[in-house]
Amino acid sequence: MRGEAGLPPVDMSVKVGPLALPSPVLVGSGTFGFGEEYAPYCDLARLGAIVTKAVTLRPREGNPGPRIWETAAGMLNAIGLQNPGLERFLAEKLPPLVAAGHVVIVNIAGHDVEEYVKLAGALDAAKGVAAIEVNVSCPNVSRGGIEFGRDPAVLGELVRAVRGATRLPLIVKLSPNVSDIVPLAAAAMEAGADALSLINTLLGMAIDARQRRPRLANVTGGLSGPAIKPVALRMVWQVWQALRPPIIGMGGIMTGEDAAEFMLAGAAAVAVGTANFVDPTSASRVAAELEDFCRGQRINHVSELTGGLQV
Amino acid sequence: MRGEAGLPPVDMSVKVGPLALPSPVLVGSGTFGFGEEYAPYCDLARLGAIVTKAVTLRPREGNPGPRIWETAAGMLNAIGLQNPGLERFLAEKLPPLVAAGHVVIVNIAGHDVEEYVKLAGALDAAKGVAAIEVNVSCPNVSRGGIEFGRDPAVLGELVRAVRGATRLPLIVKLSPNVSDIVPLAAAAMEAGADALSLINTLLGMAIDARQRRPRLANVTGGLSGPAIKPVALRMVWQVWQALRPPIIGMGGIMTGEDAAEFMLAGAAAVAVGTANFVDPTSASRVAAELEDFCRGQRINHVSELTGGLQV
Amino acid sequence: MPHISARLTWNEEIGPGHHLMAAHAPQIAAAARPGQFLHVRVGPTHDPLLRRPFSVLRVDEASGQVWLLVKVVGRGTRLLAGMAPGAVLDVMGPLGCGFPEPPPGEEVALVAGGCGVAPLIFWADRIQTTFSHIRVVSILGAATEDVMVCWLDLAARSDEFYATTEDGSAGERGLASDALRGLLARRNFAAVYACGPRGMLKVCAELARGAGVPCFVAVEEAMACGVGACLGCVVPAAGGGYLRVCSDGPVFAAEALDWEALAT
Amino acid sequence: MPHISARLTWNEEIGPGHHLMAAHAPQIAAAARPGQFLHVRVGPTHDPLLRRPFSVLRVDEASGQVWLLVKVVGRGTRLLAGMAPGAVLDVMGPLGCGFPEPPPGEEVALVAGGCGVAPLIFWADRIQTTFSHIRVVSILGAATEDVMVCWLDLAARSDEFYATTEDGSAGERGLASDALRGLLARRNFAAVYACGPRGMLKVCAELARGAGVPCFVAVEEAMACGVGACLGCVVPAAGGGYLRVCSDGPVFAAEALDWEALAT
Ligand SMILES: Cc1cc2nc3c(=O)[nH]c(=O)nc-3n(C[C@H](O)[C@H](O)[C@H](O)COP(=O)(O)OP(=O)(O)OC[C@H]3O[C@@H](n4cnc5c(N)ncnc54)[C@H](O)[C@@H]3O)c2cc1C
Ligand SMILES: Cc1cc2nc3c(=O)[nH]c(=O)nc-3n(C[C@H](O)[C@H](O)[C@H](O)COP(=O)(O)OP(=O)(O)OC[C@H]3O[C@@H](n4cnc5c(N)ncnc54)[C@H](O)[C@@H]3O)c2cc1C
Ligand SMILES: Cc1cc2nc3c(=O)[nH]c(=O)nc-3n(C[C@H](O)[C@H](O)[C@H](O)COP(=O)(O)O)c2cc1C
Ligand SMILES: Cc1cc2nc3c(=O)[nH]c(=O)nc-3n(C[C@H](O)[C@H](O)[C@H](O)COP(=O)(O)O)c2cc1C
Ligand code: FES
Ligand code: FES
Repeated sequence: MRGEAGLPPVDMSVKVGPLALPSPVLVGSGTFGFGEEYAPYCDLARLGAIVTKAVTLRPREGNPGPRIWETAAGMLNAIGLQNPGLERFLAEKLPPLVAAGHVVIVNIAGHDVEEYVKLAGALDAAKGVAAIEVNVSCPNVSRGGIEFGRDPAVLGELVRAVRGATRLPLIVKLSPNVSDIVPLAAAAMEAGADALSLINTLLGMAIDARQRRPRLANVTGGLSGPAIKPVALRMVWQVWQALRPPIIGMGGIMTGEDAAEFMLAGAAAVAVGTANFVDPTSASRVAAELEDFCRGQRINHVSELTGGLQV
Repeated sequence: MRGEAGLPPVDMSVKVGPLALPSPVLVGSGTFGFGEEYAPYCDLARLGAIVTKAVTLRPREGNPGPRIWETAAGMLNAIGLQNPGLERFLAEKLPPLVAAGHVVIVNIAGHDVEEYVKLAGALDAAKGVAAIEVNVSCPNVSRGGIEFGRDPAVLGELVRAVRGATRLPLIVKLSPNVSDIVPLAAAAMEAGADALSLINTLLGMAIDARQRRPRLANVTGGLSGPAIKPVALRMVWQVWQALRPPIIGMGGIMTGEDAAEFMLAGAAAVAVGTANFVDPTSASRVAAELEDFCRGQRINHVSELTGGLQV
Repeated sequence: MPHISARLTWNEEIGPGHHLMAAHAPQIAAAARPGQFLHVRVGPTHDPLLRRPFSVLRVDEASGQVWLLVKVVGRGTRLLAGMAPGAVLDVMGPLGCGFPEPPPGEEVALVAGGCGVAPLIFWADRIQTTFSHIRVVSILGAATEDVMVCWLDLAARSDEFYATTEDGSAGERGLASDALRGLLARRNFAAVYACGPRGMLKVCAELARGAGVPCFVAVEEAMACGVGACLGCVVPAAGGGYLRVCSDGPVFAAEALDWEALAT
Repeated sequence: MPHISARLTWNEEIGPGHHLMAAHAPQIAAAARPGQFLHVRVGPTHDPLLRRPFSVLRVDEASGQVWLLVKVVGRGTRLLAGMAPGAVLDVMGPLGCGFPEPPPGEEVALVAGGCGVAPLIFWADRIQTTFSHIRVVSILGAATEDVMVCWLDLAARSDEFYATTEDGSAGERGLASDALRGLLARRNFAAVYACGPRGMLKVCAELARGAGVPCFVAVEEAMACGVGACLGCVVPAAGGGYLRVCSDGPVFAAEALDWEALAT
């Protein structure tokens, strides 16, 4: 239906807190590398922003393999934050993205508050970073983020510290592995977050019954993909109902209609993650399909969808 | 491979705490009615026990429709504990099951501790109840079990009270919608539970983007099926690692090999839930496949699988 | 209510997105009654997970064939409609209760909306063979002519046949329920049997009640088990509480349902 | 590295559970180099979710066809092997790096285990056409004769061909690596190229190192993206850290890998 005669164009620009984006469709951290791998397949110009793989202060090797395993309508991953580290990120990965004109959101992860603060400070000083996404939920590194994301007080402390280190828009990416997501969302917002990303992966596990061994060398891993969409939608809706914060929704988005569902539940923008692996054109396709969806529904501005669920 | 010449028979009997069962394969509460509907399809004699739909003190109408919605490799349900109530259960539903010689585990749910205690007391006095499964996690009834299952202290209080009301084996069925399942498992066991059922459904949601309405009249519902298997396996394994309690594992079991995976992760028995809807022979088929699996792996007693994962 | 593998023998697109399909399933062909449904797996993997219910359109006991009408509305029906003859279907059925025997009287009205025509073809056929003293007056409503499928099958089994389309492209312009209204005013039906969208069913139920004629409706609701175990497929009952479409229905006496609650 | 829809033109079970398949994909046929792979969707729904990687066995630039050898090991390969000619495949590729050019010398050894024969057929073909001064000495190992598939395709493109089976049902009794051991003792290969199970690759790498011959191995690991973005498909690198099979490989110089860590 795109370009159908007589129908007005859809305004796809959105605001996620202080962050103005040309499109509500982003990519999920860790599912799009640093952008370069998908450039041959996906029209990056259609994306609201490119969210990088988690960057840590020092380079990380990541976990041994096997690191991934397919599950029913989903996949487990235990990459273990493999990344070249802050220095090489700033020198090698960031400049080409900025030069190409992309909005770049940098996902960061650390072992302790100090590391997060250093990362945020360095990115604040760098050229071309549009926002920082704080990963407080990566379930794969034993001393990693997961504790931050499970306790409102601990989370608040972290976010307050990072907030003090940067004037960039601050997005906090929450873990879904909690009893109640709302107090964590509230703690992050009160501590100065500008927006929330919901959700990171669910902690899961797979077993090779014949070998009697876990499928992942790390034993457990993060579950993503269509399998988790119902949980992700529920959390976005719960947080939206309680707090009305700016939300970037994600978890199993495969189509433009999936994206619309997240926006109706309360998301201001969405991210396409695992879908990129299934169809390398996913991110731009979802953006195009969302635009078509709006056109079909006589919606002039995509942001009208946000929180539009009738309950 | 069943009945392959020269291979010894597999002993399928298991003990789940004090409960001796002829087979480790049960059915998930609420997915098998009160047994009668599946009798034409499924060889009930192959099952370790029939776990009933939740019984409440008074009859419950349940939630308005739509009550179910299919999701990727899963389904949402918000049945809302529809059941005929304790009295009619004892008069009409229990006797035929007992007469047919089945091991019957009765799943109970209540609004408050007192209701659970009354239910447990009445079942203790009834003939033919093999065990009670306490549902502390049904996410569908606003004043229902969910609070019990989220706080170790509250859960402990409930289990202690129910423990005082019956000498029957007591199984506590935990909710997966928690930050850490281990303290809840520990609280239930310390309060006198004989075994744990893991897991109930994950809280989820689905949206009709075109109508801008939730797919379920209840807005949210419980996610079950293959989609949640990785989460369920992980929780069984975490609880087994920490406490080594008798566990009935469930969540997306579709095949005998799935059942073996749960047992390797630590389950003494398993329950087949959503699979019954997909294939009405599932429960007995899973039992047969599990037996075949054991035979193929040269396992003489199925309980050798329990906790056999090599990490 | 067997659970069987049935080989697909026919798959023909008889209107845009409407497929007439047949499967070789002698047990089902022998057992099925009009109004009952089959519960069909639409793919070999865990996605889509659940079965899909379809009314029996017709059986051919001699050849052991069962016919279905499948309208493509989502991914399950798309997968099913894409299967080629020779493919093996995993089918449960026949399930549910069928249409109740016609009460004493001379003629009955059958009102079909869209795909709702399927069970009424089977019912018209059965009335003609088993209750041959009863005249069948059928109404088939569709949005437009090109999605008015199987009308000939219904007409051939009816003593009188009326068609309506919303745009007037075939038959009378209007709704099937408009045609029923007209007929009820002039005729004395022993019963009205209706299958179609809920809005249509509600109007039919109201009209029949107004005319003092017993009315039976075949209702649709999303299903999981199909056998009454999961309590997923309920519709509100007149006296309060809920009825299961799969096993208390799919055919209900109109007065058994709470139409107020159902419509929302 | 296009992402295209390719029509399946051939699907033949050439051994138990082994399917020779061809698809019409002129861009891929023109671009593919030996050792590269295609990343293929095996179903239209969300289950199975991820693509499956398969080596290019052969291309026919004239007809625009690409050939694959698919061994059924799980549900993805079962679905793929069940597709009929005419079906449309969603394919990414060619992906990854291919085999590196042979170093100066007179002959090279190609060692294939089971399905590992696929990329080596393509490589043998390319060596014969592009590096025609080099003699190709091939070894194909399989468990038994009936799963020794495509041996003729490899033999026809080799100057010398040896077969081994574990049970001696065809060729020499033993492993492909046993045959390589014998040849390395007598001959002076410019390089060894190996594709097959990890255990076999490890032995080949050790033997080649012992003989001072460069060795290149094509490695398998479960993949998600196939393009280097997800970091899911890694193998341990010799100097520490990890290499991506999909984009740093699937062909690696044996000395680039940490065989100690890989074998576990
Ligand atoms: C008793 C009965 C008889 C039926 N007879 C016919 C028939 O003869 N011909 C025909 O074309 N259709 C019939 N239907 C409707 C048919 O079952 C649905 O159109 C079909 O399930 C839609 O599946 P989908 O995956 O294409 O749609 P989706 O919308 O993708 O389905 C999503 C989920 O909703 C359920 N669902 C969606 N629409 C309906 C519906 N109208 N009724 C029940 N479940 C629904 C699906 O089963 C599935 O679980 C009947 C339904 C019932 C209950
Ligand atoms: C570069 C490369 C080239 C390959 N070439 C061929 C070939 O020419 N012919 C052939 O038959 N097979 C080949 N394979 C192996 C083939 O990809 C797997 O057999 C296939 O993915 C198994 O899928 P499944 O669903 O049937 O098995 P399942 O075991 O059900 O798969 C489960 C998951 O594990 C992955 N997986 C399982 N085994 C392997 C494996 N050996 N390698 C990679 N992923 C695996 C699957 O992709 C899937 O994600 C190749 C693998 C790689 C990495
Ligand atoms: C392979 C992989 C790697 C990921 N790496 C990161 C990461 O580095 N930082 C982060 O915050 N989230 C990471 N995620 C989580 C995704 O960004 C996203 O939150 C999650 O996968 C849910 O979305 P999806 O279902 O669309 O994939 C990763 C996910 C996958 C599958
Ligand atoms: C329709 C439906 C109804 C259920 N009703 C109950 C219930 O009454 N009591 C209970 O403890 N669990 C109930 N459950 C949860 C199941 O027993 C089981 O724990 C869960 O579905 C996970 O297993 P599965 O993925 O195999 O279905 C229900 C699940 C479904 C799908
Ligand atoms: S579909 Fe399960 S009760 Fe009707
Ligand atoms: S498969 Fe994603 S990096 Fe190789």
